[in-house]
Amino acid sequence: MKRAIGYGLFVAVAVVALAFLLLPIVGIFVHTSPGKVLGQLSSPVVKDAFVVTLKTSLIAQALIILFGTPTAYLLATHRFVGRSFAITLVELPLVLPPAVAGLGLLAALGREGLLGSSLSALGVTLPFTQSAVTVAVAYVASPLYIRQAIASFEATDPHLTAASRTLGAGPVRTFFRVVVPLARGGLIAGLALSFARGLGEFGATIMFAGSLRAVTQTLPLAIYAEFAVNFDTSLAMGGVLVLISALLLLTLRIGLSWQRSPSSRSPSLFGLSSSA
Amino acid sequence: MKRAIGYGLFVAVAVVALAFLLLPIVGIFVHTSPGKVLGQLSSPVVKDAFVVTLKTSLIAQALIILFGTPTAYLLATHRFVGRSFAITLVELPLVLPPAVAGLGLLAALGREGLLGSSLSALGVTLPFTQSAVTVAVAYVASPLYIRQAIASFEATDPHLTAASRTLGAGPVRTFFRVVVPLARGGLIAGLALSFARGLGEFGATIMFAGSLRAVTQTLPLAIYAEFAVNFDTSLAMGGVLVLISALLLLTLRIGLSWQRSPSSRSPSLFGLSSSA
Amino acid sequence: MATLTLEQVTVPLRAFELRLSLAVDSTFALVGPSGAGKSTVLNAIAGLVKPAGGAIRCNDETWFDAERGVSMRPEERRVGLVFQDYALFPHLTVRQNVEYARRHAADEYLDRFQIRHLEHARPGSLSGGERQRVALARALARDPEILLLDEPLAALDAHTKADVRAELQQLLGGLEIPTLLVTHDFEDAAALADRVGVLVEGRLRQEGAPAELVAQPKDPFVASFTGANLLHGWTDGPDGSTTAVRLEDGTVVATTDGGYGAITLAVYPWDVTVSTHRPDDSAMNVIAGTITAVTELGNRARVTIGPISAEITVDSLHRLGLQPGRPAYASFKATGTRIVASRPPETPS
Amino acid sequence: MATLTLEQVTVPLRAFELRLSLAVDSTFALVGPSGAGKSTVLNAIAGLVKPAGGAIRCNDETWFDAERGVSMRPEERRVGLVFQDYALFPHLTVRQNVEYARRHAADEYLDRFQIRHLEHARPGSLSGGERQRVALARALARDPEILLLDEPLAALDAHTKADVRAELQQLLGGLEIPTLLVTHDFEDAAALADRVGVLVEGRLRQEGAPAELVAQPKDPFVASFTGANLLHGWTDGPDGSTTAVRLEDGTVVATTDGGYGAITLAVYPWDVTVSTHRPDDSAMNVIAGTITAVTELGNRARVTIGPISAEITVDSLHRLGLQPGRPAYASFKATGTRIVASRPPETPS
Amino acid sequence: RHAAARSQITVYAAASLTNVFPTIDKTEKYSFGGSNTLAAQITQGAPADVFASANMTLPKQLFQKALCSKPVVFTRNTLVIVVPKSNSAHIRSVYDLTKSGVKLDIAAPGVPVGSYTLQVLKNMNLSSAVLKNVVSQETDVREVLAKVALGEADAGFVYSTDAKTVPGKVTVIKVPAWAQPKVQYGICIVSHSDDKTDAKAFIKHVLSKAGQRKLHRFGFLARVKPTKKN
Ligand SMILES: Nc1ncnc2c1ncn2[C@@H]1O[C@H](COP(=O)(O)OP(=O)(O)OP(=O)(O)O)[C@@H](O)[C@H]1O
Ligand SMILES: Nc1ncnc2c1ncn2[C@@H]1O[C@H](COP(=O)(O)OP(=O)(O)OP(=O)(O)O)[C@@H](O)[C@H]1O
Ligand SMILES: [Mg+2]
Ligand SMILES: [Mg+2]
Repeated sequence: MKRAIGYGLFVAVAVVALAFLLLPIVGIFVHTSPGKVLGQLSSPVVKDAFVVTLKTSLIAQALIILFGTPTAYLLATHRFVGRSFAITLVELPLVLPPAVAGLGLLAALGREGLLGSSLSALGVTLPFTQSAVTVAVAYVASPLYIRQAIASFEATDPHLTAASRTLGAGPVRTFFRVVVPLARGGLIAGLALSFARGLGEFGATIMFAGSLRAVTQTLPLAIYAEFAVNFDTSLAMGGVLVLISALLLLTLRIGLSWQRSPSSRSPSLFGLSSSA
Repeated sequence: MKRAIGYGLFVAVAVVALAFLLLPIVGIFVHTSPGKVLGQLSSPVVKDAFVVTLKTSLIAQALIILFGTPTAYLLATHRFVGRSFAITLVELPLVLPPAVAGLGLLAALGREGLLGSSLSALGVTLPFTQSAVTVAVAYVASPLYIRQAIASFEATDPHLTAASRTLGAGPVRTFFRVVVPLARGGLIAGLALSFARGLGEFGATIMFAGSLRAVTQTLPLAIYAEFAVNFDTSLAMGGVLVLISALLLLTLRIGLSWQRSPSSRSPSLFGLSSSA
Repeated sequence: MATLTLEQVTVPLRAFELRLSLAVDSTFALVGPSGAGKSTVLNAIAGLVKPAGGAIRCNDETWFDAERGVSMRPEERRVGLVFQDYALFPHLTVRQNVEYARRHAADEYLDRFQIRHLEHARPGSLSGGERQRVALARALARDPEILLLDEPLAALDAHTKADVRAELQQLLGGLEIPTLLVTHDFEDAAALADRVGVLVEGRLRQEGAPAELVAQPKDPFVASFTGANLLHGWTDGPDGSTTAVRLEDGTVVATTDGGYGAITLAVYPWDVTVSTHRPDDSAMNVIAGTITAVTELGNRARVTIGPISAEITVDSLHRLGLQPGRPAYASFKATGTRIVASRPPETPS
Repeated sequence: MATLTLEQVTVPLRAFELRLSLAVDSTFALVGPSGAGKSTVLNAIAGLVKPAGGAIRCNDETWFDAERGVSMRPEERRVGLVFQDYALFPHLTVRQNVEYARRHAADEYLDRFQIRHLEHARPGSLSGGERQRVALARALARDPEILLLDEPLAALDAHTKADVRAELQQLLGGLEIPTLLVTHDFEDAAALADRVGVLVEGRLRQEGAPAELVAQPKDPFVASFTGANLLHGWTDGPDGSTTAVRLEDGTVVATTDGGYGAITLAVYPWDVTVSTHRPDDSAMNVIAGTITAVTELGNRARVTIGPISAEITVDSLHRLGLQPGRPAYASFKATGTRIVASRPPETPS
Repeated sequence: RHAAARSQITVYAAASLTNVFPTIDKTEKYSFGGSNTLAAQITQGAPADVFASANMTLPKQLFQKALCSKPVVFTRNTLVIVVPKSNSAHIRSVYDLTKSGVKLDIAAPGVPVGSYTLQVLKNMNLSSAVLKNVVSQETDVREVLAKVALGEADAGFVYSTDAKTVPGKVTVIKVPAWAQPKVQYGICIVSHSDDKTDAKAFIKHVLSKAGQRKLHRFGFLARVKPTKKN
């Protein structure tokens, strides 16, 4: 039947798409052999890089949450002149080739940058420190969190915030007691993406923070450095990164879907197209 | 009052966040002067790179729409074993440092890659061709579109698809006549992000496609090549990229919000927090 | 006219199982509380939900048969399903909605449902009644063999509901296809359908003409659904032609129905009279209490005294000076009561 | 008891402007069709919408005054607002919802509203009636000076609505704070409130006790809202004690009200009788036509004949054998009619 | 100062020195990367003490901006052609690179190895004949090597020291000595270093016999005493 063919085409296209996305990852593992990948887990360079990556990523994500959440909330709930510009601004770090972003960060926060003298007056030098890694990661990864947070905040029922206000809670208490708990699922999903992006960050980091083992050398930088020595090892390290990130994303996803399931929509209509 | 302070803090935090996101871009423009940026627009290298970028990006986004949309739809509407894995798979390209992604693509689709012999049997060699740029961009940018598409499809009212079915439309007609038009806003937003990400793509492209002027050299590759020669010129080219992307994102956003406004939620409750 | 039959259609739901046999050949209303499985029945018929067992046939065509492994897809079954929220396509105009099924020229239906003047409007800008007309037109333009209406009046405000109900009543009278409608309002069911079935937790409790259900409710649920007061009490069994029932507050009332043990009596408000002095008539059952609520509407008023509501005229209300807080007596005849549930006492074993 | 006053409160809305003066000191119901601005009034009082002009005062405290530039924030106004969809916090338990305002220990309210046993449940698993009780408890635990109820009964199904309405009736009677409730159902308004205001397109059309509105509707809208039939016609003016009105179908009816030009007559269904032969009584207005709909409920039946509905007993219905399609006569006295609108003819200039 | 009390210095060194420098002095902190990137970072104030570049141009530029001391040549390298082990394009010498259809990968002209490549071809008068076969101009010599090692490119110009890092994957084809460019590695002390003594000591160590021996073992050529002209 014509319709069955149409539907089959859908499935076929999806299979091709997923296969395409899977292939490079399989490629990495086949090229290096899973054994080598696991072997890398115990290499001291990888360990150092992993510690740096984790530390800077966690701080960067904390900063993203801390600063990104209120920003997203204000952008989601207010209509003001220039709102479109502000949202575009939030998205721009995604567009910039990371190396250019790194140069931009240098131009802004470097010694000779816009704020360089102000910063050094305060005794702060950012570039080429571990803080610089954090800043680079935060800059590059933030759009993914903020975008998703804006969407989640826009989707929270305005009646609930209104109810909170009439019950005597000010905007801040309302935000923490009502808005954030309700948007939680979306915020965590956004954070997962932003975290993932941060883990893989390379270009901005090498420009703004350099690559110094145990100080600023994150896993992607270590992979790059190793690439100059032995690119089989570097591919194996890439495999490590894939493993860690996939595990992280999966854990988040499964944890979330498990929590969300009770309130999820009735499965009856979802089941519909699969039975067809 | 305590509450007013809390709210003010919110605004302050948001201002800091937006300033942080704005700074590197201002940095780029200040460092090079807007005049230089505009001057770059007429440089033949930039022109060539721009043509390559635009051509490959457009094809890549077309492919992403073509393959990503059905994939997202199936992932959004079906609950099956391994769905979490499939969604994680869709997100992984975001995690991979782009250079590793490029190596993965080589390992998968290169001459000596997993599918290399099959491809060359078909007379296809990907690396070093413009098609390779397209593939690299599609690989790296697709998660942003597919994720957003999944979210949009999940949000379409299942009653409307059910209604379409009982009115005699099969799943495919339902998809095109009901699901896609309803998810349109979300799909376009996702495409904007994915397009933006594709414009800035560097690492995967240089690995998988190389960099040859007027063939595979995109704007970010040209910027990088110029970086080795003249730091300032390369920053100016970065400014060009920022300008183009920002213009593109803004156009999309304003176009969309203009179309969406009639069906948007009542502004009364939105106005609430701003009046507080 | 065509016939739709459901034979032991079984759908496992979250808290219970829906299991239902039904034959629809004119206008049938399925009433029941929220969550009873009413929408699930319609979805099963339309093919949107796949039952675990049973069969669904329409005019000798088998739409679903678990044993024979038949399950036609929704688009292959000729049903006209009108959703509770109407499910109009918001991105299409009224005309495009009606034309969606591509079976008939839209014009006929636009005219018939008097929505021609709205043909270029989008559903978002229509009133509830207009939306319903569009949804009906769209469903009928699909040329269905059976019409399914899910809560056709629930989305309307009271003001338009009366009009739309009257409209719908006329329309259903003129249709030549069987109609199965779902509602949680017995009054609407009675207004629109020839036969009514009461569905509770997936099972059909009682089926019959609306008047039958009012006259002979089989259980307390059906009784309260049709508007009766329910009185819970205890009896030692019939004594002559009547049965004496001791209510929870100690009052003893008589009923002409027979029963034994813990029982529930149904009394309709219009069979209850109210007075400010205890009536002398010994044939009457009397419940004394304080008036807790008085609602006037038009020339009628509803007065609630303890466990029972009475419907009286506004004239009587004013004449007797009935007001919340005042003591009053509600009285009703033994013949006006019906035992709708009885559970014999457990014999110690 | 406290008093809430609205003085020329003005809110520009999409299609019209809301402008309203109101004093609430007991229980006041604002009724009106969907989109009339009812919720906007409540939102303005609660501080969720900022009016463009006017003033809102509660017990000498000024909550809003456009001229003096006063506008207290929602959290500073002591209002208990119960939203139409109840707006319970889905992520908090019943107890946490009730404790949200942190003014009073939740226990008192959990007990008073009989929701103690639900204290650990989340709103998602509650029935409509339970949700409403939680919403009320939450609003009252905030210790408000005024209670605002937005469509307190609209989210309920017919089955539970009667119970909840009775409950609410008792509750409002016992409260010591003024209550403003909003509904689109006149019957609910009459049941719950002492005074009713009819709001249409942002303006108060009429205000008074429910019975007053039924007895003396000021315009066709109020009349139809209170349940009257509306008959449109034309008259040359009163002739003696009555006015002859020629209806659209040519029938001439008499009314004891006076008017001139195009007029609208209101006739309540309970003032209309039905017969199968033209009544002889010349004092009666008679409309002849075909029965288009018959709805039975309990011992009453509603019969629609052409433009008019009559409410008669089921006994009469059966006795007369009234059925859709049969010819019948609807008759009503001249004193049973009210002219609710009249527009004098335009004089050519 | 005692050697024991010596503090760790930070050495910014060209990627091709990744393997050898830690064998010369394993106590220091190293940051290896493209010479261009490192130079840019030093310009931006990166906390480097020593800069070891894969050419002389970059350190000279820094010197002119007073960002580092006058650079000295500390080693030399040679350019070679690498082809995949399979060598499906049958390349045996530089001259085979002119065959049509050969996929030649080189570094971009802005990268040191890229400009050396162009110089070799110019020296051999093969510029136009060979450059028509260029399929890509990489931003880093490692990318050239990777693509040859993975068999994607048929040939590429890299440093001989690079070729040694992928043993068994590529075959090295020598470029005639007469055509070799002067591949000189320059080293200098970064001006804003706050440990110039140790930086000087490190450079001395690299220039010492022991240091030069280590470099030689990894395929680097002995430094030639810089001419007075430089
Ligand atoms: N696919 C499903 N799987 C399990 N349970 C379901 C499914 N769909 C619905 N239910 C549950 O089955 C019950 C019946 O749902 P249904 O929608 O048929 O009720 P309803 O009678 O139409 O109620 P309402 O009047 O509220 O519309 C509900 O308790 C619902 O939660
Ligand atoms: N902030 C606003 N700006 C402009 N128009 C608005 C705004 N909020 C609501 N409206 C419009 O004002 C009108 C009144 O809205 P409101 O919600 O007060 O009506 P309502 O009487 O409560 O109706 P319902 O019974 O449907 O709840 C509607 O037509 C609505 O579209
Ligand atoms: Mg339902
Ligand atoms: Mg409202």
